[in-house]
Amino acid sequence: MSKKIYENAAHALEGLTFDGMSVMAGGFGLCGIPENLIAALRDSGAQNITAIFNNAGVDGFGLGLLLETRQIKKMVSSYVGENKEFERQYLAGELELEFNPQGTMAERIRAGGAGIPGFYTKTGVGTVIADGKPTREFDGETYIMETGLTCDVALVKAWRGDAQGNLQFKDTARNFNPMMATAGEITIVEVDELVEVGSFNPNFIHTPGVFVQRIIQAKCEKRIEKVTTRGPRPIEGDA
Amino acid sequence: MSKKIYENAAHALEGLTFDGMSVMAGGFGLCGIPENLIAALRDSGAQNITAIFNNAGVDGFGLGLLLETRQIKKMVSSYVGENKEFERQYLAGELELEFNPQGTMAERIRAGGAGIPGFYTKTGVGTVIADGKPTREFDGETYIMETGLTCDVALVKAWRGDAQGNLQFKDTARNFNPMMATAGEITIVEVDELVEVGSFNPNFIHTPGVFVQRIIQAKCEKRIEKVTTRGPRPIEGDA
Amino acid sequence: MAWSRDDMARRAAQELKDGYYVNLGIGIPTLVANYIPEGVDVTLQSENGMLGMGPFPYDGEEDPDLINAGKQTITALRRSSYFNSADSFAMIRGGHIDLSILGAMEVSENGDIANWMIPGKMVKGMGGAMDLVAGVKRCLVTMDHTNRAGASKFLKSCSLPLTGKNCIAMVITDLGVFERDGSGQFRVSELAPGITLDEVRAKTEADIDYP
Amino acid sequence: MAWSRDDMARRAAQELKDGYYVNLGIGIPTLVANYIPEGVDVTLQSENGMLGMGPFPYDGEEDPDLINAGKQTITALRRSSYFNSADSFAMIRGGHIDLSILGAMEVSENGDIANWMIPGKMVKGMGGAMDLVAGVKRCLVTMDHTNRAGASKFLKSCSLPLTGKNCIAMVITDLGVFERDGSGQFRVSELAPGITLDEVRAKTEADIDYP
Repeated sequence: MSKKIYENAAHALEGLTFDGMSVMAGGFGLCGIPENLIAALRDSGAQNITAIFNNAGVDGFGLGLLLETRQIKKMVSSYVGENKEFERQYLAGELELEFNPQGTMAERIRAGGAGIPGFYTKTGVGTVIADGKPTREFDGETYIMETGLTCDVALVKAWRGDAQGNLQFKDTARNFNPMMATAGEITIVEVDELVEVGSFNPNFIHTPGVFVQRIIQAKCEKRIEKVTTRGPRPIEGDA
Repeated sequence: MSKKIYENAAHALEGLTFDGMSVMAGGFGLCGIPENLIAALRDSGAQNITAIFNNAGVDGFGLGLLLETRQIKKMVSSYVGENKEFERQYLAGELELEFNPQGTMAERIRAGGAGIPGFYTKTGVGTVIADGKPTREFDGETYIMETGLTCDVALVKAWRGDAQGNLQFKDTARNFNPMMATAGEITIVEVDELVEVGSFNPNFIHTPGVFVQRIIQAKCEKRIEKVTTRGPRPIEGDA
Repeated sequence: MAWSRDDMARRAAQELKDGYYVNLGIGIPTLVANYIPEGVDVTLQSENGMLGMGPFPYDGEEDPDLINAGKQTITALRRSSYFNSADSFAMIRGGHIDLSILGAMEVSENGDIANWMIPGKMVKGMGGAMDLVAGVKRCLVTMDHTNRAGASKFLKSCSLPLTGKNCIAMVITDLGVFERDGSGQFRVSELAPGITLDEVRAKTEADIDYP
Repeated sequence: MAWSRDDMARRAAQELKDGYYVNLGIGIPTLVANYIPEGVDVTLQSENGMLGMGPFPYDGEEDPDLINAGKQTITALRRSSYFNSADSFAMIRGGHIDLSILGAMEVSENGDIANWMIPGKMVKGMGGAMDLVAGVKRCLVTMDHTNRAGASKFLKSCSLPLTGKNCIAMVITDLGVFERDGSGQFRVSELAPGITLDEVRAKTEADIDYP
């Protein structure tokens, strides 16, 4: 079963990229994004990508790489406020954009991976998000129907993984990654650390290996968008 | 925040039981059931309970306790094949029964806790389970709508818990417990071990404390329904 | 000579491919685990919340917190993972399990299956069976070809309440192997040793394709 | 004198009750964490997947894998837990968070809020705001009473695209506190020091209840 392990990001994407493909990539802002797989996707040259990413990265990094090269036809996102090239392309009409409330987006991806083609939510009722969507009343309250989301290839960033594809995520770098792992026709993962099968306590595996087809170990730069601190650590003994 | 910790099962149920209440209890067969809380619920004398339990326990143990005393008006379950008293009451028309496919039941409980009042599934299409349920087509395939499930009180069995209500579950004793913890108006948990806040790696908490209102530490008998073995362990050195 | 339960399990095991994730039902399907071909690495899912199900424990090593979907004590493997019931059936419903091998009371010629209820008698419940037949990529039935009274269990249409419609791709009975082709019709693809097509014809109500 | 941003945050913090689970938005709401009353134990949720958000890290101790919903580096507490985005919003949508404090561009007299989009200008997206106002048990807005041009932000009805309808229970502005009563109408429940009802009247388009 070491058949799941690939040498690097370019190899892991081999045979899977094509024009018009749909791609999910994990991450919230620049936290927990599959940096190496995104760069390899850019290098693959695939065009007209439908990109299901919570955010648009920043200029020149993360998903910004794919925007610079204009490989993206349509974005499905909840917040894109951090990327100027995105703004330019969108205002110029070069890019389609579908906004989803963040929780609706997360749930749509989970639903897609779980064989649930539609579900009802009160998020967005009475807003533009509800336009054109079927509604239904439950207990006298109105809810809108949202659909499940899947994709051709899901790009996932995990903390640790093994040759079976079992994964663990770290802190808030988890975010969209576990759901996306379930929603890809093919799921490719990059991990900080590849560990021996059997290293994990089976109670604490976030993503069981069944969801993972290919895995690489790769070094991430892990840029921080907004370094925020409370000042220097007080000297021992001070209050 | 040690306000969540109660001395024992009877105290933990105080003020929460009433005739006609709805109750969920975790467990698959006798594995991972909140034994002490179920016994305390019986002792509370609450009548006409709607019981949302995957199974009906066995005669005289687990949920069987509540059947003996006829405190249950209606069962929502996926499989009740292990309990003779259940059979007797059901055939005598003393008990209502609503069967749910196991995966539909698990998803309905998750949906209930997640604010999702309805979702579509292909499980049960073309069977009696679909009778009377709304349907909808997605990509030319028919799906049925199932609704979210919540309850007045959820009884949960966990492995370890802390005073914040953070929980970890063990092996297949996890089953329905984490979803039920999210679906109770009030959730009460019994744990094998109460640990100090801060003992858990925050990456490996199965149920965050927000879902838990009351918690007790209690000894479980943990009966095994079907002891199945492959014989004696071979002597060291044998194959 | 008709196939024994173990013969059927052995034949079903030939359907396992390297890297498959498989869910095995109760009865004959459970025996399939004993006949996984050499060099074929298969991961067993147990729908109560485990991937990578290991063998039964040694005497005295049973753990009440670790059981399979048949409520038998089991063990874990180095690859194993545990998850909750919602995640387990998300895995099943979402089409992530390659193969399910189930028992059946009846199978119909259009691939319907009935295996959870006999009206008038006690109703035990469908457990996870409806989810499995609706969600798993390929479902295979192992069953006796006829019931104790000698009546065919491979029917034109099921008489018992269905577990799922048009979901069974292959049936393995004591008489042989019946596989559905592109047109959706079952055909006899293998016979148990000594079994004749005439015997299959006599014991099969379903309209199937004979070679 | 009108309240400063910190005054508004301090006043909003009075709405926190012991044992509450709270989600704080970006801007003034973030400052609320600095004014949690003594003896009141509050757990902060960050919708990107954390319960029990700690303070900002000390210089040089930032962890790129640990940020809040505003993308700022943060730290964990002994009580903290991490979860994925679907579970995070299940917590929010399912009504498990007691209080959300948000900023707003506009609030209407019937409790509508607009805080995510200005048509014609750049659209950044709603992020988790629509989920929060739809799901959290009680939502409270902190905002300036008027915009830079001096026009009221507390309106008869919102002119900007809505984030949610009929979901705001209380508004805290630089002029005072406005709380909705049983009838659903906002009333002036507190004034900032030196602010008169006449000044509030002059700066409020919404039809609210004056004492």
